[in-house]
Amino acid sequence: MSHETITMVEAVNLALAHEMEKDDSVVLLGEDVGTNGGVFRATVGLKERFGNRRVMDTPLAEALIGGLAVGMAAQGLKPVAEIQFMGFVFPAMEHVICHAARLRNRTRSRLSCPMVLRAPFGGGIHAPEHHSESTESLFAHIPGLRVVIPSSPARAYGLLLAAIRNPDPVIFLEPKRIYRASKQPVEDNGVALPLDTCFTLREGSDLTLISWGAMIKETLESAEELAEEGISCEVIDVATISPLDMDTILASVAKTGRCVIVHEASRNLGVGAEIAATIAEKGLLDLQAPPVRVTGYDTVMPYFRLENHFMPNTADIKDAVRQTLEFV
Amino acid sequence: MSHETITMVEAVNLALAHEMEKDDSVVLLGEDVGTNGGVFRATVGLKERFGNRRVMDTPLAEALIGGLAVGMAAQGLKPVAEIQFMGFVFPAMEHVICHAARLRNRTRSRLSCPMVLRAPFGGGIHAPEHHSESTESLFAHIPGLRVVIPSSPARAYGLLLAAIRNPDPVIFLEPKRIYRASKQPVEDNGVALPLDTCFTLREGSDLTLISWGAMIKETLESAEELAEEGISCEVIDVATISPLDMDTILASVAKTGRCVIVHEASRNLGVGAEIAATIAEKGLLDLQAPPVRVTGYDTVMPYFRLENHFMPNTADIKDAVRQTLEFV
Amino acid sequence: MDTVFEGQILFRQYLTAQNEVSTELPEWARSADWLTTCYRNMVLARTMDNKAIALQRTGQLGTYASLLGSEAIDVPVGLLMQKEDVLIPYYRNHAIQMLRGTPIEEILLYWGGDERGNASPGMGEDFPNAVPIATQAMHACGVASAFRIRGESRVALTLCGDGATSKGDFLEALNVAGAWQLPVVFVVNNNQWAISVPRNLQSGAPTLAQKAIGAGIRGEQVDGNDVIAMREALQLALDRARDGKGPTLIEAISYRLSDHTTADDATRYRDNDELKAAWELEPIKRLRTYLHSNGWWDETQETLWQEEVNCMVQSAVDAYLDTPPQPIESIFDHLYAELPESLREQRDWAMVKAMKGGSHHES
Amino acid sequence: MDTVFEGQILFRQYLTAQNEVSTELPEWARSADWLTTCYRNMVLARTMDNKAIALQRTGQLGTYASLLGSEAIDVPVGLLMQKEDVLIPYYRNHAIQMLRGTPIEEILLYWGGDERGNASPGMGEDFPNAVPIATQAMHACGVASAFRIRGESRVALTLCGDGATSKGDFLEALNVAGAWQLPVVFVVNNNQWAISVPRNLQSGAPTLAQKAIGAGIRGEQVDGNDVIAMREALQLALDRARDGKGPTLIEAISYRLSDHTTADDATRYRDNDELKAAWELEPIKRLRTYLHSNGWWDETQETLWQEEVNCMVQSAVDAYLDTPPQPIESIFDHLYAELPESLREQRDWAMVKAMKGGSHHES
Ligand SMILES: Cc1ncc(C[n+]2csc(CCOP(=O)(O)OP(=O)(O)O)c2C)c(N)n1
Ligand SMILES: Cc1ncc(C[n+]2csc(CCOP(=O)(O)OP(=O)(O)O)c2C)c(N)n1
Ligand SMILES: [Mg+2]
Ligand SMILES: [Mg+2]
Repeated sequence: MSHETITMVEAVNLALAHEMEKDDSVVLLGEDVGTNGGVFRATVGLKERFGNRRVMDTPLAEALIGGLAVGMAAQGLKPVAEIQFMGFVFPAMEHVICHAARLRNRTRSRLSCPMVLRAPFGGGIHAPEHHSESTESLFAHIPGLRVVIPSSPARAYGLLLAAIRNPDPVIFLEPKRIYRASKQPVEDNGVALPLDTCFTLREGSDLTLISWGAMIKETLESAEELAEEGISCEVIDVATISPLDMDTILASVAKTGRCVIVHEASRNLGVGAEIAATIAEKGLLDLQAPPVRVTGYDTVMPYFRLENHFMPNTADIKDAVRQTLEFV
Repeated sequence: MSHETITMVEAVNLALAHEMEKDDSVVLLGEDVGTNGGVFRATVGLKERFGNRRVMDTPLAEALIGGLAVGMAAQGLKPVAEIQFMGFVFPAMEHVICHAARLRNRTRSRLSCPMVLRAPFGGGIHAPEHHSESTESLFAHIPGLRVVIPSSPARAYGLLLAAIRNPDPVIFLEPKRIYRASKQPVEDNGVALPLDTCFTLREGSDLTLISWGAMIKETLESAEELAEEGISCEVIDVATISPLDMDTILASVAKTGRCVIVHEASRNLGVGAEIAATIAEKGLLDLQAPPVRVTGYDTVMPYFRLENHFMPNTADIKDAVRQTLEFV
Repeated sequence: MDTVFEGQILFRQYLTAQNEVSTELPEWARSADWLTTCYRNMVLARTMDNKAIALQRTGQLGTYASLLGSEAIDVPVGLLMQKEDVLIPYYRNHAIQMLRGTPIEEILLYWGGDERGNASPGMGEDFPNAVPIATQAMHACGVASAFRIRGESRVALTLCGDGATSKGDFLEALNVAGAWQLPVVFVVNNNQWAISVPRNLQSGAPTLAQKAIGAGIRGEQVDGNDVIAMREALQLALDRARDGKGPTLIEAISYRLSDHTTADDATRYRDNDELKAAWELEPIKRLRTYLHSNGWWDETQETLWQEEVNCMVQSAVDAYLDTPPQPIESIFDHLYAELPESLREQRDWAMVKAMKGGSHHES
Repeated sequence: MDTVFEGQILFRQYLTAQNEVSTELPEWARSADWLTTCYRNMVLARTMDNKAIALQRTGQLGTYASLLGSEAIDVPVGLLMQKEDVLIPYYRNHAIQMLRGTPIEEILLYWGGDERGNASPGMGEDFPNAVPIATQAMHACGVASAFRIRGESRVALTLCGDGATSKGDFLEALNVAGAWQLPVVFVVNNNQWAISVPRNLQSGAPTLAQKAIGAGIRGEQVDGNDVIAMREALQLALDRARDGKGPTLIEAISYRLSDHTTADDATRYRDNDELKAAWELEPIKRLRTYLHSNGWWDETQETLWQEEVNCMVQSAVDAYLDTPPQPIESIFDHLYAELPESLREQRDWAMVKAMKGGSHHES
């Protein structure tokens, strides 16, 4: 059993290979996923290993990728479809929203749709337009879907295994800014992580920091730096964006009394809105300060020359934490 | 100047006719909008009056409807495109999100996209699957768009005029359950309503009821019935869902100290989430009780035999109000 | 300039509306067997259709899409597909669903606004009706891909209307079917109208079958009121697909003799003379005339069969009307394989509200 | 069975890679004028392209899509379109943009991650680059519709790659262009690859031009390395569109001599022999040989022109590198015609953060 120190994108590859090896019904499809191994190399080597029946380069059409996956999944395959960048997922929305999310419900479970739609997302790699958005919120609003976002190699491995094994459609979003940002030992043991629970990455008593995806990096760094100032932050990686495990979050806020939510997506109706609203609704009496959101602006993601202005950084997070702690 | 008592769908027709008469650059396109006058008759008579160059029955393709509108709008036309039911808008998402919402920003205002995308939406008319959803939230999350929802014939007339005249793309969602639910005198005076402000429909002191679209009906009825119990509710019709006028809402909540948000869409990341989150963030100290949301469930809109279970009704609203008032 | 591609579209017809044989008949059409079976089912389909419309008019069914005028397309499809094949229908294919094993009462249940209408075990692996236009064409390619991946000799057959051929989904599906040589058959019911939009506004192409040419696959045009032509075209397409010889697009020329749905009023946009002319071509009369002229069917049989069919349909209607609604929790229980913890509270509320005294109680 | 449709696709070529005339030359190709202009601009385009790649390699430009191998398609398009026509490009058409009036420094600005690269007044009403594949084909139809609605004699011309022809947008656009007989020209740069996906995996159709047949419009295949063929095909298509005779699809056969973009490494998936063979067909050498053999161009001219072009490009690069970034508030100020009140606070924060000492200050 390998136990290598690998990057997140390698962990994605490892999970795919593991599950394809174990389960013949797992198949891959997407643009450039075959010979090229994906533009980020997430599927590298898999066509060679599992053949072009199971690793399919599709024609250039995202609606088709979504539609094919639905058809395959209804037949009991477990398609893992790649959208090359999340900014190109929109043509597939009709199949995701009207079909994938509903096939089980529509047929009272006669048919189901065990598919995974993977897409790299988020900014920070100086990519062209449409290659940097974070629109997880659009999927999270849709009942019948699961939305999952890993923030480390190990969680990418375990959550992707869980997503593939899950009997329902999962939107699996990979924060590409941290695809290769760090390495971690990941044991290829086939152990999946749960899809219904947030991960508490750091315990703390003064304030709860809530985030996911690439921003976990800045969030953890902020917590570390704040600790040096004597501020104790709990850090929660939401990871399973939808359905959302509010219990873990509410319990943490009940303990700390304060929270800051950090995400890269635009603020208006970003996933932070739901978290803050639910905290207000169910945890109002616990709150010693307003739930604050540190997010991207409600603007279009700027072209890369200005993109760093759009994305929250540790200074922003620490400012928000201090401000929240000063609230009386 | 006519001053007729008309339904909401007639008010839509009146506004379209008014603006087409006044401004040659206003054109209509969509499925069945021509000879048939739209499946709800919103465009009835307009092809006869303005000719088939300005009222275009398109081939059956929503991506095309979105894409054509973007192309026309970039040329300085003011296309008003109809999506037959909001449940069929998804193929047009790429054009709305990647192009309509961005053309001005992308070209630093060299080009712009003064289009309106109209779609009937919402449940309650016992329609087939996909004919009853409320997914306004998906558009409201997208920077660069405006999302507008009228709740009466007069507001439909004034807001649609404003939407057409607005130099940027507007998603104009028409709550079809109240298309013909009531009549109102509407003067065809060409006066537009503002697109950046909520409408306070009823003043009150105990609690703020916040809603939009068809649910305004139940919300107002609830306020009326609660008044008989001695409970004084302020009722705000959000109407301009995005960009959102939080000032009016925050001022009202500052006054009443309590609020209930009512919408038909699913709860998770429905527009109510943003409203509640912002109230918690900016008005925490004003709150005497948690901001409560009365919404559709986080399930697929059921087929019509069960749809009434999905949609909030006056009993639900009144319960939530009473519960909020009892909170101490 | 070199010619780098040449293609053509043929029109298949054997039996004209005037009961003339326009092409030499295939052997099987010279005996009663299949044709009378086909006829019986067409009559059954139309009877079911009439009944459904009547139910809708009396408030006992939701908006309903009539199959009137599609009988010679759908009944052959239903008879010729193998059980192990998969049907990926659109919303006008009740006759096929019935022939493949869905009880009529469950078909009615669907149109009565109840998801259980898509849950009949009789449907096997068939897809439920596709409401979003043309999306099913892609699902068919996904299903066909699954067959190919697993090396199975099965065929995915999907249908759509003329309007649907304008939508990207249909065109992307044709293209992948060609690129991957999938075992799929596309049947376009070209009934000349997409709600109020006539065929000529949908596309500048003189035939819809030639969309196959754009995708590099086989395409042909067929008289969709002629069951003999439909059987020939379908059998060839199904056999080819099953034998790994690739996909086919069949454009079946028919006419929507009904309103688009019961929510539509075609007199607003459609000329009555056109409708009258179309009735002259309609499939049931055409087949009956042929059967009569061969002595394979007579008035007595007609009367007896119509009575039998009426009974079948009526008892299905009774069963449908007797079906109590689903409990409210059903809207939660099929959303995911397992109810997420976060939805438990909402499910509980919903059940409480549906109880006597609750805000959503329906007596 | 009656034939209800017949169609064919012709291949247009005048000048082979061996400098042979394969079809009788048009009159205009017997004089130097247009062809040398064309040649000069092709050299300029390639020089600009090389420079852009060098800038990217040294960290002074973002991911860049090379035009290498498209010169004989794009330069004729740029020369033949009228100023009042509208270009709706994809992301590989820098040469056309330059010829229509966008300064090279603004083209670089775009690839340097700055929206002002789409704002050049030189672009007139032209669309900015389309990043989401094939969406531009529909915008072109919208633009062409606007011309038709206003009764203007203008043409919308749009380009895309071979991969893009698989996407619904392209196919829906062809279809509406046919149904509405729009004044639009579609040019497919079939450079044989869509990133790593070869042409034959994109579609089972032997030509991409035959997608026109599916939509009922004119289509032809052209040698996209032969500027004479490109001019003939384009002029005919533009004239027809302008004269109300309907749309055309031109499939220009070329080869992507570069990596897909600077972020790509084609050696991972592409055979080097194939690339070598493609270089034998490349357009600049072909045209230069023809010009030389007619005595219309010589080595001295070549050297002088290359020097001139180097200067032009270098001064554009200097201007580009000297352009300071936009102020942060620009991301708010072009979002809507007028800043919504609700965004004022965010805009203020953003400005404060960008100031010295702010969390987002960049020195
Ligand atoms: C994506 C989508 N857009 C619009 C509709 C609304 N709609 C339902 S049927 C129909 C016309 C379909 O015409 P056609 O494809 O010819 O099939 P027919 O109903 O005539 O058999 C339309 C526009 C829909 N169901 N889905
Ligand atoms: C909708 C969409 N999907 C995917 C991509 C990513 N992508 C960019 S270019 C490309 C290949 C395009 O190939 P082709 O159309 O042949 O044009 P070429 O680049 O070869 O000129 C892909 C898949 C995109 N930009 N947009
Ligand atoms: Mg039709
Ligand atoms: Mg290409």
